[in-house]
Amino acid sequence: MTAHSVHLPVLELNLEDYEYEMSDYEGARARWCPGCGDHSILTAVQRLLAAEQLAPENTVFVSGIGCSSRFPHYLKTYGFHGIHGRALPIATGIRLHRPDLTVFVVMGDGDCTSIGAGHWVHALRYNLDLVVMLLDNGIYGLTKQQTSPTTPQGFRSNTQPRGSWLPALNPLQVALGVTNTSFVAQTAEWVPAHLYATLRAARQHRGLSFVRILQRCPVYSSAVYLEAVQKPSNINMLVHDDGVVVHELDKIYTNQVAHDPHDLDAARRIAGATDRVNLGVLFRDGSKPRYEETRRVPPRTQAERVALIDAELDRYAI
Amino acid sequence: MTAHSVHLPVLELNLEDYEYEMSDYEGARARWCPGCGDHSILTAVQRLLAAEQLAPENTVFVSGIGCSSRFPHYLKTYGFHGIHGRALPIATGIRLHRPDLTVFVVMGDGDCTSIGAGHWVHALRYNLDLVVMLLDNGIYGLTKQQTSPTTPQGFRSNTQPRGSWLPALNPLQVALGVTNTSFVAQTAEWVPAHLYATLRAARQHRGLSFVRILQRCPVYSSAVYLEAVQKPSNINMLVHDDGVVVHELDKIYTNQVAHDPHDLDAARRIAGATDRVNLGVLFRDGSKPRYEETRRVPPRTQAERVALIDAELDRYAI
Amino acid sequence: MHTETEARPTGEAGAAGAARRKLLSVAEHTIEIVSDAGEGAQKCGQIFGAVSAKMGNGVWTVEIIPAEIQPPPRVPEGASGYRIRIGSQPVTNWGDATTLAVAFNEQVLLARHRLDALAPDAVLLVENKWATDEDPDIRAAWESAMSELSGREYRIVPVPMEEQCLTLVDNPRKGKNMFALGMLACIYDRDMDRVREQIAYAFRKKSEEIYRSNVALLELGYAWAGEHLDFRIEVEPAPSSGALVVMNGNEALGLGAIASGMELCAMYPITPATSVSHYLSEVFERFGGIVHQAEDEIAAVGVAIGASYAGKVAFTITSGPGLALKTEFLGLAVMTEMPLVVVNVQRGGPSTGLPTKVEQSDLLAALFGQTGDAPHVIIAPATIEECFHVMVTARRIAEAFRTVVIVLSDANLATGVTPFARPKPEVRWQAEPLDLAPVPDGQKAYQWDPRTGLSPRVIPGQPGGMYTVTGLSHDEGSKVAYSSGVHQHSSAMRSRKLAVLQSLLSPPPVYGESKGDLLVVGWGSTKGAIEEAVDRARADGLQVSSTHLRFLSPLEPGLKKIFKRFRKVMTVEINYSDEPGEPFITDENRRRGQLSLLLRSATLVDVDCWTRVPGEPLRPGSIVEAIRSQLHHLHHSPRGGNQS
Amino acid sequence: MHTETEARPTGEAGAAGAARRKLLSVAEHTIEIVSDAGEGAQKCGQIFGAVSAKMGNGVWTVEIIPAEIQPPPRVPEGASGYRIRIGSQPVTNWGDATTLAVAFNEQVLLARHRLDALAPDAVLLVENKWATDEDPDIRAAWESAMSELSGREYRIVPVPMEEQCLTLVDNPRKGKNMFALGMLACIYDRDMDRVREQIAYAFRKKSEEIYRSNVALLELGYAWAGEHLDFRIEVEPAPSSGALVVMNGNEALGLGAIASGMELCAMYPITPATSVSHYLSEVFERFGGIVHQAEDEIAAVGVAIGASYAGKVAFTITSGPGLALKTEFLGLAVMTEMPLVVVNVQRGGPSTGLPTKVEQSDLLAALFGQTGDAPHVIIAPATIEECFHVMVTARRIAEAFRTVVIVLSDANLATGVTPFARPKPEVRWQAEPLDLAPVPDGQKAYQWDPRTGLSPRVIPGQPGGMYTVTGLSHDEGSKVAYSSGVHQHSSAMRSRKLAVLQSLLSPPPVYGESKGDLLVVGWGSTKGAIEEAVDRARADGLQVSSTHLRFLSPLEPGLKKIFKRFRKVMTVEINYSDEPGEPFITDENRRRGQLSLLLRSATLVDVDCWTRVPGEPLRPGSIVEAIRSQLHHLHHSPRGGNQS
Ligand SMILES: Cc1ncc(C[n+]2csc(CCOP(=O)(O)OP(=O)(O)O)c2C)c(N)n1
Ligand SMILES: Cc1ncc(C[n+]2csc(CCOP(=O)(O)OP(=O)(O)O)c2C)c(N)n1
Ligand code: SF4
Ligand code: SF4
Ligand SMILES: [Mg+2]
Ligand SMILES: [Mg+2]
Repeated sequence: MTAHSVHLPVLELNLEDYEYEMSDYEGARARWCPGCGDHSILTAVQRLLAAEQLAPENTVFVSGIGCSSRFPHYLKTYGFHGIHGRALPIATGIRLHRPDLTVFVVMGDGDCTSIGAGHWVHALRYNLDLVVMLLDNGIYGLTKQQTSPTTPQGFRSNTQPRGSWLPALNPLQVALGVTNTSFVAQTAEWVPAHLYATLRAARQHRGLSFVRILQRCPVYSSAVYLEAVQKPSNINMLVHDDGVVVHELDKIYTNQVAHDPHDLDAARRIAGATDRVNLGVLFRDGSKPRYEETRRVPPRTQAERVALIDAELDRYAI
Repeated sequence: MTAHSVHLPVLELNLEDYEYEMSDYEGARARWCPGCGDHSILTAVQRLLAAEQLAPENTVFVSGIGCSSRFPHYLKTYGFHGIHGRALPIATGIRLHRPDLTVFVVMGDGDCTSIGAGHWVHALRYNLDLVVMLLDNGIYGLTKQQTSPTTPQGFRSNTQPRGSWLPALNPLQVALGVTNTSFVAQTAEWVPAHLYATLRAARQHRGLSFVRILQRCPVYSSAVYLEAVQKPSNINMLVHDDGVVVHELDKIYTNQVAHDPHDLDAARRIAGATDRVNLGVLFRDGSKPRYEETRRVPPRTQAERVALIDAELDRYAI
Repeated sequence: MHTETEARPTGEAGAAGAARRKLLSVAEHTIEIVSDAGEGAQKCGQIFGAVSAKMGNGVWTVEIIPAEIQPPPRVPEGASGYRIRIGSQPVTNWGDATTLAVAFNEQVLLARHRLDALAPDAVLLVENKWATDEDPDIRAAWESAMSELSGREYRIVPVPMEEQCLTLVDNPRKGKNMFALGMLACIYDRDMDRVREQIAYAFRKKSEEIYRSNVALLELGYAWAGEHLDFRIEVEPAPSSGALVVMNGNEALGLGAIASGMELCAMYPITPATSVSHYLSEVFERFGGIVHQAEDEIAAVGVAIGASYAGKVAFTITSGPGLALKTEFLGLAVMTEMPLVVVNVQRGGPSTGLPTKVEQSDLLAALFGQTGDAPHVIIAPATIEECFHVMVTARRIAEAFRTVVIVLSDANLATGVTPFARPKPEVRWQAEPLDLAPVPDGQKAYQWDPRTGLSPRVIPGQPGGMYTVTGLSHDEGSKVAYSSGVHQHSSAMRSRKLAVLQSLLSPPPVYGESKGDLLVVGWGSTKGAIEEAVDRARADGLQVSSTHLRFLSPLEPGLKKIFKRFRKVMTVEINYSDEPGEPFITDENRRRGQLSLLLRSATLVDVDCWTRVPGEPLRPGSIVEAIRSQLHHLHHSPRGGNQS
Repeated sequence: MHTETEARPTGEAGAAGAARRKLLSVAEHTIEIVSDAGEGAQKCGQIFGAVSAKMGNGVWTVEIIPAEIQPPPRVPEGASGYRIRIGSQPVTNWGDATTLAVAFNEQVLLARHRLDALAPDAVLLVENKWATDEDPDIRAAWESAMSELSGREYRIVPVPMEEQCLTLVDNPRKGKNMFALGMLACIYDRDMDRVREQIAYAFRKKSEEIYRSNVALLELGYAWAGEHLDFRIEVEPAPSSGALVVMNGNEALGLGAIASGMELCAMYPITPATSVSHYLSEVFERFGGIVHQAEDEIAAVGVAIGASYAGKVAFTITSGPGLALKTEFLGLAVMTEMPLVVVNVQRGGPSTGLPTKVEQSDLLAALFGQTGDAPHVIIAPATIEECFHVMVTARRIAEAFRTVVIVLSDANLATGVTPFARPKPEVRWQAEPLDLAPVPDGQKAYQWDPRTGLSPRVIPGQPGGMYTVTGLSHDEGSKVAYSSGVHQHSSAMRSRKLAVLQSLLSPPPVYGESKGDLLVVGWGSTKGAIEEAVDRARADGLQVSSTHLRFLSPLEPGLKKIFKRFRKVMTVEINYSDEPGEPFITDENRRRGQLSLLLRSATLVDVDCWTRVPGEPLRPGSIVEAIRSQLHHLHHSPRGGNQS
């Protein structure tokens, strides 16, 4: 492992022994509102980075635009705060060229499921090795409370003041409908232990891990997850050895549902459930082809390339 | 019903009695390749228009860009040959302003599932009253043989000459994964009777009817449907009173599978089947909210509007 | 700096004290209230602005918006508030700097100081509780802020706002703003009945009790100021000018859209355009219209095009990045001669840029962004009043010319609030109801008048008119062009329409003398500031005039003739240009302001530019300086003047 | 028109007849073979072109592409084929008109006639079987075509191609092209060994039998022509000029990309750009690169940006509508100073426009399309050879200047084929291998040199360099800018780089005398045609020169100085401009050619323009006419010349 902190002279650090702590990943002070669920997600991610001992310089967070997409600024890894809806193509480009980097993607619900919907469908299909987090607060936060595709039907916003016209789009079902999707999970930021365990499972999966994180926005959509937050009985914990099991939560979340993440049909049914909120790994299949691997080609040195081009020019010589 | 053919003097036609024939819908001579499956789809559509006695002037065909998207030019209705991937937003605008018009949408597989994927997901969700046809030849035709999302894995093209890298995207499963989808069917242009019956069912459904039409492109992807065309035994006919039943085909297509289109789980399983090609209505639910209806507002006359604006200005008066 | 350790009582008794008060009588004053987000400074400012307008002052208000949605308390980045410039004449812009500020803590005041928002001799009324806070960090922050502020000639007046409010309410965070309003009412001698009326209106959805508590706080502030402040400021009202309305530019755009008879606004949220759709979402349905929030900006413009095609001109509204996404569809709309109105409320760019800040840097993108030759119309309203009327004009031009009209507003107009003459809506401003009459025999889809390029429009539902719209090059019948010559001709027809529109326009009026040393040319929201600068410079004896363009495509006629009467012409714009004299910058490679680039090409006059991208509206005072420096060069350079 | 009812045998015996043959010795000739799609005319043309190049002729070939993928037989819209211009000197463009055509039916010939593709005195060898076809409709069509063709001075030679081929093969549709090739080989005296060699190469993947049958048909055609045609045409070879390669512009772009060391081409199919990616898809992996076909153009540029960010400059390739979709991402790339190469192979616009036809009308969109101020580099290769080298230059500039470079090619370069000097690839053309060395302490993400705006790049994997790229306005450390002044400064830094690049460029050379009456200015693919026109006009004694720009942003230096030495300056471009004298068009409102608009603004010289959008490359002859008419005005107008 190579590691280096900018504040210490390079040569005095014994790189092999250095162990990253959560604080090694701290970037600028997070500027989300007090009580914003994004804070808790940031903490879980920092914990994950430390647990996995990911070198900050080999880790990249890519995001779109939105409150959630400020994420990379608050970490001391490499970061790419992109444009609205387009985090996934950027991340694709990074992975295609640099499989040595660990890449995380952070998107808001508008970012991912509205303007970014096309890329989302196709990224699931490409199945690159990415951890993709959808920070779903059911609203447009940054632009101050407009309806998003995941806004619950009837919820009032500035653009639909008489309540959202349509049933909320279910991102889990969409993801499960895409051919070659390999990992779909749902967790909630107000259950930090579950959040962390789910992100860890996502990170350990090879392929694109899509994690929908239910996220509270106390400013613009506080009502959305109110019931689920207040009544643990409204939540089902999906448990399975191939999914996530967080025993410390057993006492609070007593609805435990065994679900084998290899069962796609069951995953789809669970995804569609409207009575309870299901947290856990809905689907996982490590055997799906990963585009970055199928596309990998042997690298060439500059000199090799010169020789090869010369040979190629022969084909056009007269 | 109002009707009018431009070649006849307006007043001599007894409009009430006039019956449209297929030829009343004929536009410019179709310029698809000989043997192109699009010809057969055009014929089925003309038959449908005549059967439904749709006045040409109140019917609009909207398309994107591609071989398939030339469709509107070959009909004598109103037509909007748009830009690549964007037929659905245009059609949405038309329906929102003019619910009196009957609107059909024609897209290619690249058009709908690649560049248009985001609009596709959202149009399914809006569930406007549209007949949406995906002319799926599993290839980019107009631009001369590039891989499309529905190209079978391993199929060679000009951009993936060593064969398509990923399993083909299954448009039926994607459509069935979208919340508020109300009608999903699959048919094939080389089974004209089934094609016609399916389009008719689509037309009769209120809400967005998504019909994937398997379409042969003898020039660039002739291999794709070869087996299904040659061996009727490779095809399952989904039959149900609420779906389509075409008795004249019973002898040829002997694999008849009863499927109730209200059963979403079954629809998803059928959509995912890889052993046989399933033709018929996979899913239908007429009770889903239709955006155009929830959004309808009482019209205002010019004078009413002037009075109302004046009142509104009072709110800002000082 | 002059800090009063304690506000001096203005006298033992009110009446006696009055004699010792300074009464400053001024033509204008600029007041701001700044606080942490959520402390109600904006409401206080709005009420003060509304009352001032009702009392006959010219008024221009702008919001002070923090960089985050809910910033932490007591940090400079959190400064939130309202700025109100009032005058004895109509006020057309936000002015130079604040002359009196009320601040709820010293940190937000510091933010304003650092942004150079405060006049050097401003009076600053600041909550004094922080000076003696129990938290030593806070006391230290206060001290350090005061020392930073001491570099200027400010007059700082510590005010025990919280202490006073606590005499009436338990939670002063919810009442301080009314106390501040009371102080301002006293200082500026506002009519208290009107203030109470306005409070009643502002809290009309709240309980009677809240109203009463607010009024009590108001009166407390009024009384406190009456007793403790030794100055009063008088800004005479402007002569009354008929019925007025007061609103911001985005509301004006929304109302204008309604008045134009359009019935569909298709949009995707983006700052600073979104508030137009917030307003419309609230009311549009009553007028038979709807706001459709599409899945993205591409879909939004596509929906608007579909609706326009179906017969009723629709519009889409966006800002920079959203305009970029609409590029391809705009090309289609031009090619198919689809009437369409596109509103772009400009913000700082490029890319995500400065999302809440003003800039005028989308002109060239709006004009040239589309690939191929895509002639279309661009209009920029110059005032908030024009934001209303431009929508009516835009819809009419779009329809009459079968063309795309892009309206370029900006964040300055969007959030500025000022009174203007109440519009008198007319039936003829609106689109005609759909006419589905049969199409005359043989009429083509694009029956171009070969002189004008104009053609009657056919819409679905019209018997006999069936044709297929296409973005492919096409002939009169909308048939795909295979033969050569069609493309040249149809291109000419689409382009010709701009020349025809130009022939209907008049040259822009010149503000000031019609000849002189310097002509300043502007467009969009800078009009007020430029004209104020011209007035000041002329008052100083400088031979400067200005002219302001509303039409950017086609350009208004007669420009070269106007320019030729001045020794020097210079645009003033809120966009980027290279500064002459900087390393590597030559006259040859200098990248100029966007309008100046266009004007140079169109007129071959050496149109210079003075442009800035400060993330705020231009200040008239800076423009005066620019004028002065330009004239200095002119008079002192050997080859002054460009008119060879 | 002169129709021969039967081709005259050139003599009783070959040898005797030879004496009576006309031998036309010319400096150049333009040959085309046209047929229904699928009849192999293109292969015939390609082989003829390749052999001619190998024999030392200058050669320029273009495809004749039908409007549909598989058009029905015998319709004008179906005309498919190949056009080869050969000369005794290097040939730089497609020329004016075809001087000898071989047509497999009279309908495709008619199509060419209607497009004005045939010289007035062209020799037309046309399959004669249709004249006597058993279908009366076909006979009638033949008659009517012949009568339409009779309006010109063509020499029509009916040839019994099918009849002849049937003596050797059963299906003449598959052999006629080789028969035609044989005729051409005879007429132009091509070295038959080379022709056979080339056939062997063309059919290398087919069986030996096919080769033999093709050669037999070739020889049959040769013999038939030898016996029946009374003319031969001689085009002397050009002096040999070292090692050559022959390819089209899209292949050259692809090869150039490889030579530049780039490893990722992210694209979405679109004509006429796609064939670059077809070529690369075939070979790129061997060079360590891949072509990624993204879900749309937005994703394609996003992937390229991600890859560039990750350390290796990547490129995306597209055409008009695709460029439009990339607009927003290009703004981000400029704002984040991401090295990126964007190739836009221009086609006719606006919108879907003329997808397969040439146009140069994306210049302004490429330059100004992005919202906000987004300075970046634009280079346009002028020849097919430059298509190769421009990719190397573009990659280097992108990297050295941390900037976006847009390469503007067009459909003329894309599909034209010509020999050029074989490039000698060098290691230094390629990007350096990734360097993941730790970032020096304290180095910022954008450590702008305040003079040049340049800064060293930091890429992921470099210890100590961690920062977050953002499209928000940011400071040197890539931190979001809250304070005023940062935006002005960072805008200046991004802009400055263009001035620095410009300081490294030389003024463009003038072709012809360095002063005179008229200077023609061009850019992109028109260079060959313009210079040929200049040569012709100068040969006629006209004082005309030309200059050609490769850099459109920044513009090359010294232009004004060059322009001032001519009485008149005029651009020649394949884009739309209003014609002076048309209704409503005035000097004031005239919409001009895209380069001329830029040059006028930059130089204040009255740069006129002559532009056309015919859906085909400009013909040198039309440019000569435009020059003549411009000079006519100059000499006959009272105030000739612009240089006041
Ligand atoms: C192209 C473009 N369109 C619109 C915007 C404005 N915008 C910024 S963030 C956002 C949506 C934010 O909602 P979401 O994605 O749910 O993220 P959140 O703020 O809720 O975390 C929008 C519409 C933009 N910056 N760019
Ligand atoms: C924005 C844009 N990108 C790309 C193209 C080029 N293009 C035209 S049709 C097409 C795809 C055609 O495939 P499909 O949608 O499957 O339709 P088909 O031709 O097979 O019917 C493409 C990529 C375009 N016209 N516009
Ligand atoms: S607005 Fe909502 S989502 Fe955004 S930072 Fe605040 S709480 Fe979080
Ligand atoms: S290329 Fe294929 S899809 Fe296109 S018209 Fe021909 S057969 Fe049909
Ligand atoms: Mg959100
Ligand atoms: Mg297809």
